[in-house]
Amino acid sequence: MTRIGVITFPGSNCEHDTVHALGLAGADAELVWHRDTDLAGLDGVVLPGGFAHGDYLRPGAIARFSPVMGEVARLADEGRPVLGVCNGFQILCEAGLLPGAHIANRDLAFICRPVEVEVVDTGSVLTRAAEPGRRLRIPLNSYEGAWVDPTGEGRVVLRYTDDPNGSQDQAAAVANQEGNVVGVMPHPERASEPILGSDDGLVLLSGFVEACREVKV
Amino acid sequence: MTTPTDDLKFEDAYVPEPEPGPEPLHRRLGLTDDEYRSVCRILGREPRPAELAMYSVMWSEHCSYKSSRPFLDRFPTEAPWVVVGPGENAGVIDLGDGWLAALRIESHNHPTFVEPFQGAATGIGGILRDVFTMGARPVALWDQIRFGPLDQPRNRYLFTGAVSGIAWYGNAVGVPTVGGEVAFEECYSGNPLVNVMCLGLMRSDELVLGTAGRPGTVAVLLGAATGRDGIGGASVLASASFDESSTTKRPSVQVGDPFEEKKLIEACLELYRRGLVVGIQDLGAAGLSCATSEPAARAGVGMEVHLEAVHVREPGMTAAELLMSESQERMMAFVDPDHVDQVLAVAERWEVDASVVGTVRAGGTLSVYEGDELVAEVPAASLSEDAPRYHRELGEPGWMEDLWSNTLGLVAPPDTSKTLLLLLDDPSIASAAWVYEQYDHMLFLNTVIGPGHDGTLLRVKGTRKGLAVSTDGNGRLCYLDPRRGAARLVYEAALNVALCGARPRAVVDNLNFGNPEKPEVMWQFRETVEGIAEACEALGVPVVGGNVSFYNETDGQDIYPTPVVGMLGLADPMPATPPRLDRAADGMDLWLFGPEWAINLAGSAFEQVAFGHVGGRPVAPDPTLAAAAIDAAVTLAADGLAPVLHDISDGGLAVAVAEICIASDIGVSLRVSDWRHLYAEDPHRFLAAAAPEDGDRIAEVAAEAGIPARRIGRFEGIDIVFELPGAVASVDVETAARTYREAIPRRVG
Amino acid sequence: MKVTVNIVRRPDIADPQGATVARALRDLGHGAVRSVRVDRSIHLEVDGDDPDQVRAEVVRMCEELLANPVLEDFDVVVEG
Amino acid sequence: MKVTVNIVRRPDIADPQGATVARALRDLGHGAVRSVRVDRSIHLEVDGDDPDQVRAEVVRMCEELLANPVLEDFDVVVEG
Ligand SMILES: Nc1ncnc2c1ncn2[C@@H]1O[C@H](COP(=O)(O)OP(=O)(O)O)[C@@H](O)[C@H]1O
Ligand SMILES: [Mg+2]
Repeated sequence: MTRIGVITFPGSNCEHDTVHALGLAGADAELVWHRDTDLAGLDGVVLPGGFAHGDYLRPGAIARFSPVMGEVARLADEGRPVLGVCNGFQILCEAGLLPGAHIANRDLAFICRPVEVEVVDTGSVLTRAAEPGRRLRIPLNSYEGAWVDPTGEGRVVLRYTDDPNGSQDQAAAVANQEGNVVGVMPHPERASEPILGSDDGLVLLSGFVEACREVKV
Repeated sequence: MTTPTDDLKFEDAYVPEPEPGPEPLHRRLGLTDDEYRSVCRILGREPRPAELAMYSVMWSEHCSYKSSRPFLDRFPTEAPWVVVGPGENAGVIDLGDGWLAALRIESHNHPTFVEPFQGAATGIGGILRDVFTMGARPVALWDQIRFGPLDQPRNRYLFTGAVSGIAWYGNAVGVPTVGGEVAFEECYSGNPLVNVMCLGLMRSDELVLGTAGRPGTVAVLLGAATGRDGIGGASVLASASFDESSTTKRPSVQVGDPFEEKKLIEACLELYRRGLVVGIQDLGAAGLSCATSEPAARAGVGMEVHLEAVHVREPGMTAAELLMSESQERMMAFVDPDHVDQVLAVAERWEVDASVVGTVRAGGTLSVYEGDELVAEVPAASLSEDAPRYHRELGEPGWMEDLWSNTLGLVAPPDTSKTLLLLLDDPSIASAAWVYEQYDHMLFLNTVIGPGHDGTLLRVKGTRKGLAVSTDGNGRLCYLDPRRGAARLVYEAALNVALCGARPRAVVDNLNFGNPEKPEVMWQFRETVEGIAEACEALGVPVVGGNVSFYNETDGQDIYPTPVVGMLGLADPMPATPPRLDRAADGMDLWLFGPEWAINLAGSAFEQVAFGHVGGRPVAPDPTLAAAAIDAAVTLAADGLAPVLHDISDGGLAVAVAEICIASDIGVSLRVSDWRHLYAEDPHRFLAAAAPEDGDRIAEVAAEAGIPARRIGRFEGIDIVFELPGAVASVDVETAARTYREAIPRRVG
Repeated sequence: MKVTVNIVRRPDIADPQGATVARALRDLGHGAVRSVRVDRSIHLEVDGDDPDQVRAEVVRMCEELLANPVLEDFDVVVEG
Repeated sequence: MKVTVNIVRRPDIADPQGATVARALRDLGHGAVRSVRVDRSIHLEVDGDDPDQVRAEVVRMCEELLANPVLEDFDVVVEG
């Protein structure tokens, strides 16, 4: 079984949902508290959505100093799959594991609704199982959702078809050059069952689980 | 340290005259002279300042229900599935298979008027604490919010501020806001209403009550540090200062900290799971005074409290301030002495501050110390149980007869297309998406039917159960006839949950009223309670909790009597494909369930929006038809016979059908025999969309339930077409949709 | 003219954000940190050449929109 | 010692809040408003008596936590 750690910071809130959806995608996911520093035996990690440390100061600013983050960086360096969803994406940027940073949505309002994204690069652990050009309906849920990257180093792997928040390059998901670290602003775990309106997120999560499985062997 | 006396002997006879002088302390604290005398009688002496402070907050209208309690006893509160009825922090019902649901509603009207963002935000914080105090994990929130018209800048400021505050707190604390209501009426200009409701889930062995337990039990204060926030907020002390010689302004505005609350939720849930608390009580209005005296009174014990142990945010707070502070995000846990270390360890793991502040004692005295000094010594139960009861004067308002005879009496129908667009553009009817898309309404992956429908449907993971909730209010209707109006709200909410396939199980109510010292307001109140009680009895649904908010008046102008009803329904099993508004498709039939009523437009949105008219007497509800409508709806939803079900409420049939067309992006043609049928809001009626081949089965369901049903149209094309006797009108769906969606955003800019 | 408005939370009003940041700084080893308050400052460019007039106008802006009188105090500095 | 940290958004980064406030001020009739930028200022109390040392420590706090170099520049003022 592929083992995936879902890192929980004080203020995280999507950790249980993420475990649930990773289970549907075929993984054995478990919660990891932010003070734990032993990630041995995990094939990959996910930083879930929420408001780590209340999003005080800036989203992700305080969380990046959590004891677990040193290990997350090490895994990322080793080429293991690391995924940040929403707040997790913000944390990965603050931690320097992904380029860029996040600012408030263009309309200065929190946005919770499904949006459409297009797969533009399948060379990442998140998008590897999706066909290029495929359009997915996935719920967005953020206030500081606009990604900016003055360096232009980020690799955009999902793009909004109708930019809701003012992200640079309409980026909805961004990977590092190697493609093993990915941040995604909409929540694939919220699109993992038809009864909740869409299961388009499963293709992303399944691809991620697959990537974790491959690293293992 | 002095040891507390055992039971004090209080003399009965000593009743001093209130101190002379400009404004005695008790009045500045909001106590009347008579109430002050009662305090003296209870204590057998003049109260110390800290004691007076405690009585003033605990005996405030907000905490004591002194004007409303006698009426609230009228509510039916029992049913086999009720585990905890009114009186605790939240009502609890049994869902079967070891699952319990906790439900509670609260108002935060006055704080929102003072500071909309923090006022509404702290309302969310407070209602969550009421629910996780019971042992339940809060899983969903609803907000019912009412403001003056959006053309006034002040109302826009209050509305947008309150919505942002709810979004900020609810989203960050990690509890989805899955529904609510938004309404705008002139009467809320000086007095916005922000009600919030919370639902929690727990296993039956996780239930905890607000009891202090046995002598020896230790009181542990958990959460945020105590500051001068909201001192006397409950006793309407807003601007009076506690000590005239001090010039510090005492802020009444509480500031919320959703991050602290989130940690507090997780810490408390872990304490319950591990069986580490005997009881627990949140600190809301009246702060420490309430969180010590109430649990002690419930357990029939006393308590010794040490204020110097309280972790504080600012130095130099007086005993009275510590006892009255309404700092947010605090809980008082009652812990077996052997478990204290474990409790402190759990708090530390979740990064929650904790201090041991007291010990339960035999005998019913609450003794409060500041260091060695005894600053208060009162019978714990006297703060809650001996609170005054007022039998306020009642009087039917002189204006009722005039209102009822003041009918609009239109001779000719107004232009149908224009009227429909006018109604869809009314912010109280229009899409609330601008509001609910700012709220996380999907967290926890339970939201099967989210905001934008008649009711919310949540699944209970790990079971086949679904929980449906609807919250409904209508001030205009209740102004025109409080008893009928309130009863109709109960029936509307019940029908809304039935349209999700659920059976009504429990009601919570929030009674927002004007000044209770006016006989007319108390009459409205009594009538409202009667209406709710009658309808709940007829449906066999218990009231498991509620809240009363009085003094919603500005410059002597009272708001409409505005009860809000929250209905919880249970669908077991949950329908596999529950009806939704967006599933109407080309070729489906449109069915109207419900009677052809007398043609009554009194109280309708139509009369108000199109003609600015509020008058006439609204139709009385019919309990038999209500039950039939509910039966039919539940069957249709459960059998999957009707892909779309939608009740007819604000704006009548015309708006209801337009909402289906907008959501499904399809046109319709329908026939009615009288134009008034388009706008009447008579109760117990709903629409269904169904495939033509299911027509016989649908008619059977209606006949079995005992409710008339007729095919009145067909979904097709891109226009909403009304065929009236001698006239045809139409509006294209795209225009209707744009009007409906833009009504609120275009007004708030 | 360049104008800076410093908006500070009134001292009695809780600042959960500041408290959280203070805790984080101490955890990072900055034990000398006693307290932190997170406030806003607003930088405006306003047409005009009379500093007093510009100041008066910005004070009005603060009262109307920029500051929340229930929670905050403000201070306007015209920098020319 | 009292220290103020002014954190200002780098000019190449969008400031939706500033733009919105500017629009709102103009709508309220303050047509003289050219531009608005909304920034953060952080007020700290830090133990210590050497202003230079305190300053150096607060600069480190900014580099580590208080400012995000992708978005922001900062400026530390020790007020004694
Ligand atoms: N303040 C709000 N917060 C969240 N959802 C809201 C709010 N106001 C309205 N809604 C949602 O919009 C939908 C329509 O509301 P409303 O017109 O009051 O419904 P109804 O007339 O059927 O009672 C409901 O699903 C409701 O949950
Ligand atoms: Mg409805």
